[in-house]
Amino acid sequence: MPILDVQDLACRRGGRILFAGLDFSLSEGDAALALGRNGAGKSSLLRVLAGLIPPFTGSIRWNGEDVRREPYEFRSAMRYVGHADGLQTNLTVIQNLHYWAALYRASTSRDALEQALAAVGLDELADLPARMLSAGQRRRLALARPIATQPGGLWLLDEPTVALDRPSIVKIEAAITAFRAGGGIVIASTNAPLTLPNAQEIDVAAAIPSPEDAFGDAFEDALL
Amino acid sequence: MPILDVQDLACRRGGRILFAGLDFSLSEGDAALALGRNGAGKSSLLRVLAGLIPPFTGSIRWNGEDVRREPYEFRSAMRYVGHADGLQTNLTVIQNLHYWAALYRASTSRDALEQALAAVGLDELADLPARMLSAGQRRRLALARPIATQPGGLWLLDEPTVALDRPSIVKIEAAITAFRAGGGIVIASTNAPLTLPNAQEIDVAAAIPSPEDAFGDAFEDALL
Amino acid sequence: MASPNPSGGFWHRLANPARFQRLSAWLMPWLVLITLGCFGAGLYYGLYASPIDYQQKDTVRIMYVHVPAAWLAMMSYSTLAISGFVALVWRHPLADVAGAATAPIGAVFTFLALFTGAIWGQPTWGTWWVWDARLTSVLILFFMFLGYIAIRNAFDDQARAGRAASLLAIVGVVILPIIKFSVDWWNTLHQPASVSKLSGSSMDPAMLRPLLIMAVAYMALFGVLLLLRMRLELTRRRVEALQMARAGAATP
Amino acid sequence: MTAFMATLSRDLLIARREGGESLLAVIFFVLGAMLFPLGVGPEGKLLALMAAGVIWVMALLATLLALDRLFQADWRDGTLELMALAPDSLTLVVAAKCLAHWLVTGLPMVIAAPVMALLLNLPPEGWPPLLAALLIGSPALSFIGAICAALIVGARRGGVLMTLLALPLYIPTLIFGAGAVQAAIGGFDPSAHLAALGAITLAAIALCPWAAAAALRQAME
Amino acid sequence: MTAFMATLSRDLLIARREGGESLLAVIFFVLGAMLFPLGVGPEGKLLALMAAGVIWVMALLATLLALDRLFQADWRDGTLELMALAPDSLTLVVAAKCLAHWLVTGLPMVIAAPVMALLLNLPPEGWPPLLAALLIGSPALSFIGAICAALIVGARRGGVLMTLLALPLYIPTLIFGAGAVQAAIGGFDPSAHLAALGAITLAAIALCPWAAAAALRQAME
Ligand code: HEM
Ligand SMILES: Nc1ncnc2c1ncn2[C@@H]1O[C@H](COP(=O)(O)OP(=O)(O)OP(=O)(O)O)[C@@H](O)[C@H]1O
Ligand SMILES: Nc1ncnc2c1ncn2[C@@H]1O[C@H](COP(=O)(O)OP(=O)(O)OP(=O)(O)O)[C@@H](O)[C@H]1O
Ligand SMILES: [Mg+2]
Ligand SMILES: [Mg+2]
Repeated sequence: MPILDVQDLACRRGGRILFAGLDFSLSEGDAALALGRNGAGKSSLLRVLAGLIPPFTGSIRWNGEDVRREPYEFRSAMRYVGHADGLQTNLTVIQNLHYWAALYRASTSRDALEQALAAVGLDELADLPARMLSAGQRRRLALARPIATQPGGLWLLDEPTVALDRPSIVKIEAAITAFRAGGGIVIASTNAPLTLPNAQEIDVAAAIPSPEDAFGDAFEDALL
Repeated sequence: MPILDVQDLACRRGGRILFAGLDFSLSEGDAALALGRNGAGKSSLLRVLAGLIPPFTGSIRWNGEDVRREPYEFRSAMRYVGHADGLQTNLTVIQNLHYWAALYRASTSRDALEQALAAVGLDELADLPARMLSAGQRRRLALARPIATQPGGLWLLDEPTVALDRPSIVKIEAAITAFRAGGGIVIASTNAPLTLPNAQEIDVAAAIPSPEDAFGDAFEDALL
Repeated sequence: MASPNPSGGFWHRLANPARFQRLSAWLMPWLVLITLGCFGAGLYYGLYASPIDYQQKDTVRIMYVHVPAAWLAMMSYSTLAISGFVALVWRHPLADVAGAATAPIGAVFTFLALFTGAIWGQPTWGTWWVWDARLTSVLILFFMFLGYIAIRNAFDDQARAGRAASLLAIVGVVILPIIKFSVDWWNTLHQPASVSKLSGSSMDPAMLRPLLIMAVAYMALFGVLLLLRMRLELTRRRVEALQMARAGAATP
Repeated sequence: MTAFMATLSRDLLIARREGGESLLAVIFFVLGAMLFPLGVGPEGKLLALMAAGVIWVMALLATLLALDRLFQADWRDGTLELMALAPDSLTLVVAAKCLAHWLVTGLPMVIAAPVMALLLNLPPEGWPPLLAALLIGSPALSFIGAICAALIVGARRGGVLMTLLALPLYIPTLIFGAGAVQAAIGGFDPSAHLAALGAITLAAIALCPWAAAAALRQAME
Repeated sequence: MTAFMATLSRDLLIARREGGESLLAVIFFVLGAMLFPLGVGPEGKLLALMAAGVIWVMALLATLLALDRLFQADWRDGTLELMALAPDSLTLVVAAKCLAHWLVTGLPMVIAAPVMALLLNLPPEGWPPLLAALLIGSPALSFIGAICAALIVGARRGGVLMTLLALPLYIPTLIFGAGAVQAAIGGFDPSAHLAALGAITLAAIALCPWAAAAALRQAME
């Protein structure tokens, strides 16, 4: 039985249907890659799945429950890493991670946090203010967030490897593999190199409807 | 005789020497690629060359003149495209380009501007507000700036192809080739794919000095 | 490879932090001695062995705390502006450090002048505060110190903060003559009579002597605090730079 | 409550890390009040009549200036999304942020109020009601302002827009706050005014975090 | 001069595109002044005494609020770098931006001043000097404020910091501006005050763009 089940999903932004009729379902250990050219709607898809944007049509079910009706269980299981890293630059690396762990009701012990930092290769920089990190290091700290706070469930990663150099990408891929081995589900969007073995591909561009399909009878409505 | 002549260039930022002892010179039609890992100082090198950051040591000569002493001629010839695109999102695509052309004393005729837009594949979007552009389209508009305003001289392009998809990259490469054929000089930094035939490679990372070399006697000074 | 050290010269050799640290370490005990000695003498003469004013009684003794504080407040701002100028024009690293170190000291002296002035105002004028041109201008000076401190803290990038603060200090100098002439522009209701009466050569030498001793004491105290804070700031920057280098050097 | 406590301590930690930045609002509070004697003239009597009103208006404006960025930074760097997606309700997080904001700007303003009273020549009988009114009323300023701060998240010109939205909402607080002081100076009992202020603050604490959280969810769509 | 004209027309075009946003400052100007009758009480005589001072203080604050973003947006999106690297001097570009700012905020404020005078019960003999003083003095506010706006480019907390830096520099303008009105009301000739204001404005126009350009170059390093 699939854990995450998406049916007939459509998204409208800025008065335009980005994609419509998207169906897919994922079971424990599965992964999916959202593909499509710039502006196709990959980020929008992840934000809809996370619950930041309400879907235009369609449903998202987690363990059979509609996530908009029963958000608590879904939110406890889901971790989203967006374009923005979400760092407070005046706090140290570990203070940032500490806050996230507290917010997501995970263990805030120094050990647990340092383990997550080690997984992304930041353990040596734990006590530096985040403002001193380079772009790639910041991205890795953002990726330490799901690692530190997630017992299992769903990761939504928007361009996780942007700004990363090769060795860091390998580290992140290893963390994802470990997470999937523990039953986790991963959905990532990417233009940059990222290898997810056996990943289902969601072609967001293909789901862009032709104007008639997109708007249909609701042409006038959809333009509003 | 080289048009651009860089001698013993060093850059210090945030209390750290990023690179030192950089020498290179470029003649008409030449190109150079700045290489190095994240945080090596590629962007900093381009900013120093553009004149946004004063060099810590060393000299930059344009047609034999020190660019810091005689900035006017150099600025008239040089075009810089940084990380930031420099778009005013409330103006249309062509209004943005119009302002730049006026600022850089180039032709502001609609024809000239549309030609530059065509070179980056944005001619159809000329009258769209820039806020409606996707990340890749914004980048292309930024790259239309040197094309629209440049009679010949020097382009400094910081990661020109970031966020671009394949067809756009080809367009930009064609524009660069045409510029070089007309005697222009191009210096680009990049992590993403970009092919510049016969480009000299500047390895910024290699020019990172060891701490003793970097600081030498002036260790204490350099820390400030 | 040429040394990244820009060309030397006396001032630049002084500006070498290591040399500065040595020099200041040598200077410090002397300054502390002068401070303690002058404060002891000044306070003895000022609070005990000087005549009382026939009008103000003992409250006149506030003068020995108040007037040097006001002088030092203005001197601190000059220091701030000069170090800002040197830091911007010649890019002297130590000048920037000096500015950063001076500002809080200046703010404290200015506050002291305001505070003691207010305490003095209560018995003499019957009010803690009046909107007299001189009082107002000192209050503005206080806010200018705060502005300098605030802009130094407002940036993530230290060097940028230093440049902005230096420029602010220089722009602020424009206001010093304005403050001076505001007395003429702004016809004040409460011109403090006691100030003009006591000022200048008309002052009793028995009061002038402790006042001057106290002024020297304040100046030496300023020196001690400045050197201390500069050393502190240098150390802080060194730590920051080493941290920065570590962040830059950390490879995955 | 974990989210509440975690956010509260985080925001206080950030305020400490940023040094005196949160004190800027207090400085503005005092500096702004200084402008009035310069503009109106230094007459003590006139100042005394204006004092209560000026102090309260400056408290309003100072709170607004500091509130401007209450959510802006968290929104820009993406933290707000993380807060919204946390299992606990966003309302709790918002309440924690409002409380932290009051602790670092509202409370120092109450403490600085005697300086203002001194500078503006407020009569002695006005002092206790001024302090009481500011202590009771300033949380309402932070909490009500949070709604507006949430509404302007992502707007191009935050500061001015914020002021425009919030000032009308602040008017009851202003009237009762300044009214308490004026009453006391005029020889009346200020307790009715203070009670009204208390009611406003309680209502603001109960309702505003919820409304602000709703506004923030809109901002992230 | 191309750079000057191009920047001026660009900034005015943007202001038009952004719709009423530039008018927010004027609305704040009026709205803020409206708070005083609420805080101080509605007595006509007291208001008349305060009016000149309050109007000028609000003009200061409104200018500051709008100035906050004078360079911030151009800096954030990279336009400022392009301006600095253009062949023409950055000083010209900055002067054009200041002028555009004054045209969209200062000038409307002068036009709105009669409304304020009415609301605050300013005596009739104060009206002409009020308008004259605002017309002569408000460019100084835009140009002096531009230095501070340039200094805080990239700072973590623009708005409040800006106020702290600029208000001390605004004090002479405030004193002469309000002084002109007070003099006229008191039966004196305000022309000395107006002449001083004019001198301040001329000096500001001559020096400030240069200082602001220097500050901006620092910001981009
Ligand atoms: C908060 C209130 C006050 C402030 C801000 C203040 C400020 C100053 C300043 C800046 C000076 C140095 C002037 C100069 O050297 O040019 C000064 C000097 C002086 N002040 Fe005050 N003052 C205050 C209150 C008072 C009061 C209440 C008195 C006495 C009644 C007083 C008596 C003096 C005297 C005697 C001098 C020395 C005069 C001279 O050197 O010419 N001050 N004060
Ligand atoms: N806040 C918004 N309001 C309206 N339209 C938006 C908004 N954000 C994005 N869009 C539009 O939605 C479309 C899809 O954007 P999205 O960010 O999802 O693309 P993407 O596939 O992630 O592209 P990229 O490869 O650049 O990340 C774009 O065409 C964009 O113009
Ligand atoms: N404004 C600044 N102040 C101080 N240090 C800075 C500043 N900007 C960048 N740095 C530091 O300078 C170093 C080089 O930065 P730069 O942006 O030049 O790198 P880069 O080679 O372009 O990297 P990337 O591949 O990420 O673009 C980094 O380590 C960074 O920490
Ligand atoms: Mg995306
Ligand atoms: Mg770079």
